Amino acid sequence: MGLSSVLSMLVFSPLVGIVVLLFMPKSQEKLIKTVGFLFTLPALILSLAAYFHYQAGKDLNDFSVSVPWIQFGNLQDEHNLFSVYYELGLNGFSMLLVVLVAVVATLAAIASIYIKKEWKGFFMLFLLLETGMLGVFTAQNLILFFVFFEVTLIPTFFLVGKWGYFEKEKAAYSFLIYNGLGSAILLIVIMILFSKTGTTNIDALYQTINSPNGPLSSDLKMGLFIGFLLAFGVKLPIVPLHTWMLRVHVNAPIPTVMIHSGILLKIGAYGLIRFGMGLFPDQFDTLAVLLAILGVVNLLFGAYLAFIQTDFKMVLAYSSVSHMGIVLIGLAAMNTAGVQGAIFQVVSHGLISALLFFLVGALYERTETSMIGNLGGMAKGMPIIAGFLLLGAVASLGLPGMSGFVSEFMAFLGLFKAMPVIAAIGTLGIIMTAAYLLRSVLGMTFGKAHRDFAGTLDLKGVEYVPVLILTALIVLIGVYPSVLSTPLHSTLETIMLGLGG
Amino acid sequence: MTFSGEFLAFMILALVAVVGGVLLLNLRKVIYMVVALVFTFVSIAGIYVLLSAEFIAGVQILIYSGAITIIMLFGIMLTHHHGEDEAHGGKWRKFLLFLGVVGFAFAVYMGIYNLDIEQVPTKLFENNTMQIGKALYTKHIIPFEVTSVLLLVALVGAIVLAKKDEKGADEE
Amino acid sequence: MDLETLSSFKWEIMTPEFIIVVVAAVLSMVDLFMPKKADRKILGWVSILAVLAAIVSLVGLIDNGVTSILDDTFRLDSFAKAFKLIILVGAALVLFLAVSYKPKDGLEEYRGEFYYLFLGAVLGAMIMTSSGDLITLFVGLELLSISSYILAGMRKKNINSNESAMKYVINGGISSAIALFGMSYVYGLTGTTNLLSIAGKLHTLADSQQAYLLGLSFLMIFVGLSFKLAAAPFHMWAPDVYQGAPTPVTAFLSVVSKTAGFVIVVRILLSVFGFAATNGPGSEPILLNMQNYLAVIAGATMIIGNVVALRQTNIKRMFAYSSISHAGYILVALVSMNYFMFDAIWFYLVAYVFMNLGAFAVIQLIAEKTGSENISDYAGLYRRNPVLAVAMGILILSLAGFPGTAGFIGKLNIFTSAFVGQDAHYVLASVMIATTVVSYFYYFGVMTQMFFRPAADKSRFNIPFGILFVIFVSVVASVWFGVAPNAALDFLHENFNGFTDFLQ
Amino acid sequence: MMENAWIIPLFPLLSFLILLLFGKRLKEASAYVGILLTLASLVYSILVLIERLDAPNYVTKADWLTIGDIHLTAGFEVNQLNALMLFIVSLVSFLVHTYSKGYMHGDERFPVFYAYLGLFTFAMLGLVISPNLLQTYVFWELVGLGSFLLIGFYYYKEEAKAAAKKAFIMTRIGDVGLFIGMILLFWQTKSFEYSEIFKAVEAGSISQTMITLTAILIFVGAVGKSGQFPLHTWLPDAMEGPTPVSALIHAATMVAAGVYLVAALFPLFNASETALMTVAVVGGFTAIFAASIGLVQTDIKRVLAYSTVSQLGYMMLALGSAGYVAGVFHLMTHAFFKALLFLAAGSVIHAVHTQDIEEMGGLWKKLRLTGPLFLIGTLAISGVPLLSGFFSKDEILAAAWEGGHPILFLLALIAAFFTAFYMFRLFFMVFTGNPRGNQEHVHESPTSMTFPMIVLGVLAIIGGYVNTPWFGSFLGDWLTEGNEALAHEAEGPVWIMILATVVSLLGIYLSWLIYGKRSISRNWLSGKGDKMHTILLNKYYVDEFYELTIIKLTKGISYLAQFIDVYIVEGLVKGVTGFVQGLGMSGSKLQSGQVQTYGAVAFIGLAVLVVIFALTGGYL
Amino acid sequence: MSSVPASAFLALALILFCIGLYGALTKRNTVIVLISIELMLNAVNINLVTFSKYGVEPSITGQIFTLFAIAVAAAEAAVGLAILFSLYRNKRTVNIDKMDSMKH
Repeated sequence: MGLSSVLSMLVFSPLVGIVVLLFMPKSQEKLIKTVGFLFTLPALILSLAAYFHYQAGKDLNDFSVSVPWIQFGNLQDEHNLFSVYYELGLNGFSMLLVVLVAVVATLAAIASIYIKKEWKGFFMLFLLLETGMLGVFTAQNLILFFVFFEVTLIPTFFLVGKWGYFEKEKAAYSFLIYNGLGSAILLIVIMILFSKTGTTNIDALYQTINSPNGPLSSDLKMGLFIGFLLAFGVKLPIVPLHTWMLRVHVNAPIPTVMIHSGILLKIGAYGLIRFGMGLFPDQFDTLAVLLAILGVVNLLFGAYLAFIQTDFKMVLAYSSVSHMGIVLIGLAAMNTAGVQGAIFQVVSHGLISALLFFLVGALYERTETSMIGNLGGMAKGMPIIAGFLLLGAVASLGLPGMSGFVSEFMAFLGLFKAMPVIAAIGTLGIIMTAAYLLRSVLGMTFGKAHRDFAGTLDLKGVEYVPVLILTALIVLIGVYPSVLSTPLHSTLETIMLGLGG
Repeated sequence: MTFSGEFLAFMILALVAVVGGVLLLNLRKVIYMVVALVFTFVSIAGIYVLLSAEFIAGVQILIYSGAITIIMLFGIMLTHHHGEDEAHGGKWRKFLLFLGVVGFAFAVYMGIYNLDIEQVPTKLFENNTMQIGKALYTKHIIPFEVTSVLLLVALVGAIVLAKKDEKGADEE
Repeated sequence: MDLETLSSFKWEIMTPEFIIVVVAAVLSMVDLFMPKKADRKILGWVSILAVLAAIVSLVGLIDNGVTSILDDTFRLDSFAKAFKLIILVGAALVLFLAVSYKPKDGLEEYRGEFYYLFLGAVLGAMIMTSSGDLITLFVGLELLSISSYILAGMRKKNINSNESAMKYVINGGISSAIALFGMSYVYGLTGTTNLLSIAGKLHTLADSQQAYLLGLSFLMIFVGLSFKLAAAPFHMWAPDVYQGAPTPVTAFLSVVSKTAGFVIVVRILLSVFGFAATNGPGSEPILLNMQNYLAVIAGATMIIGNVVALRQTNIKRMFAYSSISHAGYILVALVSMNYFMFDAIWFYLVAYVFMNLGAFAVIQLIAEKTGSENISDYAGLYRRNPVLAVAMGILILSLAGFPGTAGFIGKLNIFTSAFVGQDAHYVLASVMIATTVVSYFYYFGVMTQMFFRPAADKSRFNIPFGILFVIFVSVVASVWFGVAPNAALDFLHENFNGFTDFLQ
Repeated sequence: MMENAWIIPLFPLLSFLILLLFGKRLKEASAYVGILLTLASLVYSILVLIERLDAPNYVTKADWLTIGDIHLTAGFEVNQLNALMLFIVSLVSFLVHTYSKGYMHGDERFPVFYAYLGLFTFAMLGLVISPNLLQTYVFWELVGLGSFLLIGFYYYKEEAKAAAKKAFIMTRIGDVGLFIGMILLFWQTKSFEYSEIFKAVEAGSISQTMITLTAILIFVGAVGKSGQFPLHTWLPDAMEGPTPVSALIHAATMVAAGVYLVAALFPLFNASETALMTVAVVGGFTAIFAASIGLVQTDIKRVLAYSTVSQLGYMMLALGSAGYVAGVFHLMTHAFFKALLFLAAGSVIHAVHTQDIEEMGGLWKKLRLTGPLFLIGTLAISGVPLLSGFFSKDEILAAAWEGGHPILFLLALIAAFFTAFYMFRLFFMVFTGNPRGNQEHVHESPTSMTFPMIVLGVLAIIGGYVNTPWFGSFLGDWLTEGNEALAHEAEGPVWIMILATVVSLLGIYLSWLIYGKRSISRNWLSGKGDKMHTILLNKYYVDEFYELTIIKLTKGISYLAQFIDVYIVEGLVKGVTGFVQGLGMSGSKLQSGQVQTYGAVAFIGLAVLVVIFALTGGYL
Repeated sequence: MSSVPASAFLALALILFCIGLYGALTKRNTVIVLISIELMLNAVNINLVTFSKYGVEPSITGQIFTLFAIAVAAAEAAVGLAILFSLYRNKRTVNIDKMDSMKH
């Protein structure tokens, strides 16, 4: 039992929770919720331990584990061809995301106080989802990645379809079909890579693909890269592949949407960076302008649509579309600033959207609505929620001192170097972001109260935990971004080396 | 192609067989159709003889012209036979099917019309039955035995399915 | 050839077949002499034991090299062993279903017959796996078919059952005639029915006229045999027959019979056409030349199966279409024709046996409990019996090919084989994956019913042992082969050595 | 002292945090926390200022964010401008904190108000000590946040909500300019540090076009923040906030940040003729534009707001005419007298509970302290000799003249006339004549409110003497010390000073005639130019214009996007699913139950394959 | 050597096969359908027997194959008919068009 078992423990610790829950009586709400929450903690503790391990200057490779898993074909003797390993590992980037997963999952477990029925099933699926997410970011080969990727799909389908709001089944189906298509494309790409090279280990693939006489023609590489782009584009989402995500955001239960918006969308960004950019740097370069344009389109399209929504959840949904545009913008810049900005945005948006959705959930719990028109002037009755809502909004619109700014700034910094004109158009998004967020948040909190908020309670008790932790993290990253940039340093260097710059 | 007795025989047999088939398609009364087909079966037996397969020819007469035709006739008798087989509807299906059949026939005919196989003299007609028997009981003993199982299964199955159930089932 | 020569053959390699045939014969006798009212369940258990014994003896034979009897009319090579194993396991599971089968107008007094007819069908399938002779293969095929016709019609009082048997027999007859027509040309152009000799002779085929005819016969044989696979264009019987047949028979048809179909298709196509030169000796073999045709058929099968399944309300019909589409997936592996093909087909069939039989176990149970076969009967199953619902959920996930289940690994294998090599089948694989996504619609439709909808009837119920056993085995196997696929793959690699003895 | 100057912004931050956490319990005692902590800032600022008078600049920095091999730093700098600004900001902030104790008395969100004030002061102080553009931008935005929060302090008022939103978004439009300019500059110089940028500009390593472009973009940021045309409309609306806020943010400090930014980056602007010209033109135009609107407004705070806009335009004009010292000087004096005017106006509003000057009048007798102080402010802003505004305004006019912009000079002169006119109009209407509204309970404000006014009043009088043509230009010398590029001292001809005096006196006289003596009918002007009056009353319809163009356009694009989303994107999806469903439907229709159809399909399938095989030649 | 070429026999078989097929797929009486299938199998048999004599390598195997085919065909016919009886008992028709209680 060296450090190499830590990652497995980290990834599969939520599954233990599932087993424990299996033997719990169905009706013990408090107990189930507590147990569900408790089993998100091991992952949190271990991921933080890994973070500090790294910050202490030690090697993340200590955690790597690699065990033979699947052997395709009968070729055991020849250089491990067509053999797939169970291999987990961390680098700076994935470690940050693992920490993010653990944090958001724990907080979402707290947010599960709003779940009203069938807690047992809920938490079992929830923990399964957490395992999937942790696995996605630790997997060291594409097939294992895909396995975990799909493992996130099923619980989410059920979490949305069973515990969601009005159009939950439709939302769940949209989610399933779009993501099914995305993962289908992903699977094709992975399997082509596997079949052509005999391996799916990310490092080995990089070596093989980018060696001068690699097995893939450049056309095929371009095709595969576009495949990745489509697959992760659904997840991110890139306009016009985004409509599923709106429904999920509106209809999913609060803990799920926290995770969904906070983590699951980020898998798309992670994939694009790790695999799209990591494996196909040249192709990425060729399409960089397209990506930048897509990013700007995302940014503006989301922002303009968010500007006229009447449901705050829809505003947040389109806002996610818009913010993911910044990720694309950063990536398209193909320089350190841009990529680091994109990664920052991934983390930052994860925290901010988790915060905002939690607050929406808290609001919905009290008022049974998230329509902006119905909520006008709620600051009167619920000043604290209103305050945090405002804080979330300004964080989201990229106010300095909070994480959103740092990422937005770096992404644009990068893109202005690479493609100043596109970047300049993109800055319109900064204005629009402010416009739609203020319009909606002020619409809800400020102004004349449309109804009596006297009886409604403000934030209380355990609800403070997620709000305060998320706020603290958002501000921490905004004020002291080195917490993120230091671990990213070597990962970024590797990526930049691949990009040839 | 020389005009020989064998050729004449073939022509006649083939003509009868085809006419029987065509009648099957065009006659209206079910019984007639079966009878038409008997001609076909018999002429096929004749073809077998031309092909020096006397044993098979005998089997053909016994099984097809005899057994199968008879049980089919029984089948017709036992079931409600209005005896008419007028086709209506499914015109498109028929048309497409006809096209398909013609196309298929054309394509296969392309393959066989000048199939150039060097003829090797054979001794099949010598002790034809013995040759068959020998082959059947040595080399093909396994399929032979499997066939016996098959026939047994068919027998039991036919009984099970065709048997009138004793209790309650006799609604007639 | 005298008796001595006959007895000099290694007949022991036929032990599994002998066990089945002897038990079938004994059962028919016992059934005859058993009192009419006596419960025939015991016969079912005996059949199960027979199949299990056959499995054991087969496993005992696994270390034998290629052994053939009588000029390959029976041959036991790796291919035969590997696939016979699947067939026997599938048959055993189906028998477990059968002993628990008691619907409204069910088998009634024909239970005894059911078991030995069933064993007959299994025998046919086994013969199909291990023969290198067209005649034997054909006879085995017909044994399986005719037994299946009867089994499908065994619910005599049930008009759907009658009708399904009728449709089955008519389509089956036509299909065998077509396949046989094709085979007759193969025989004609080689003068033998032994597959290896055929392969040897066609290897040096130089006459283009004959090659053309062989090409035609390839299509005829394939289309004829695709009846057994329920692959396009010979797929349309499947939904009707599956719906009408007794559920264990449906399960048998969709799993064992289909497996046998693949076995015979692979055996004949590969050995007859795998080396048949298209254009003089050494030129591209017909099989490779025909890849595009096969690909079209595979694509059509997947599309039809998945797309039409969307509109079904009857669960058995839905699974019929689903099983059509699975045949299409396996055909993709067949089309690829490379090193990974055997692995892919074998593993997928293994996965398919478990996931599909498990699903049919649930279907049978629910159909008995509710008296109908509508998908809406599954509403609220999670409330009524959570374990059953979760089990069904896992099996459906496996059918849909989600990771963590055997179905996923099966698909990976197929993709690997589709993409390996120079002429990768990108389009076909894309069709496969796209239709897989389409399949989510109907698979998750069942999920929706089970987990999201309220139950009309809230009563809980117990699961009979046979069904429980099948579900348990299926779920465990589906998950086990999904999580640790090497359990099956290593077994395959170690014992069957890449099927290199296929043409020895 | 100087090396610890970073602590100055932290006092108000501490105040903010304390009040955020404990404000509810402290209630009105919160005021003391705020006042004491800002006093600490003030004291420290004064010490720093004194130290800086003869010590060299002090800069320090540390890594803040590493991007590959780029190290972005954070730190602080004390130079002349910074030190002066530190003093001004902390002074006004302290005074406003004190003033608010009386003004906000009784408000249920009293602690929140002080917390926001703390946040704003922190940001503003942080802004002025930033040594680099990025940090400036950070605080620049935070200042905006503080302003936004305080404008929207009366959140339950729809107007306040709208004003807050408008303020934030309009300044953000400007901020984006700054953002782009900053980043473009960065890629030119690989640094955000002011010193590095200036070095690069001096060394000529940046192309002229790029200098002009970045300077103008940065100026756009200043335009937004300082309420210059065309981004000025938020500032008058911002008067929805509590009056002390208007004094602090929208008169003395934040709005002057734009001017400060241009001043801080003056070497950059100075390197581009076009950029300077742009600044000057925008400033000059804004000055007269806003002043003309101020002529007819009736809301006391709005008049002051337009006056602020106009005065800021003045400062821009000064900077644009290379009058660095003039601009900064006016920034300082303006901070004093405009804060004074706002606080006095607040005192008036506090007394009469209305902002409409039509409902005031005759308050001179009742507000014995406020009245004279307001008069001091009015005199100062009108440029009456010997008060602070006189000197700074004179400097600006001189700069404009010297800069060779006669038209701008003329504009400035007219603006000065307008200023004198509308300020005295305001004074006369509020303090002289007969009471027009209900003034029963009018009383002088408490000491906490009058004390700051007195301090500012004194400064408004004497503030100008640090830089006069008569007693030496101490401020100018000090500011330009060590940086000759800035030393563009405007020694204007004497006639300018006389002309300016005459113009403002004329304005005052005219105003007296109309509003004081009433020898000219009030309707004389409005009657003459009826249309003009309406246009001015409606602020040249700028808001309406924006409503019709930009907002409509934005909404239009939004609805277009929604159309695309709903009909095209979703429609495509529906089309695909519909196609699949249709395929399924036809497939299932073909499945007619007819066994012969099944066979036929199978055989036709075979036939098609076979025929294709035959037609494509097979192997023949 | 025979004066009748092998292709003539093969053509005959082809014609009969097609007739049988067409009959099996168009006739409405189920008995006729079954018998048409027999005709198709007969056509196959002609092929086999022809090849047994005129094939590339003439052998008795073709005839053996034919025998098996006949046996199987007979069994199939019997089972088919039995199924028809059992269906007829429930449905009272032998009209193949009426067998559509399961569709779509």
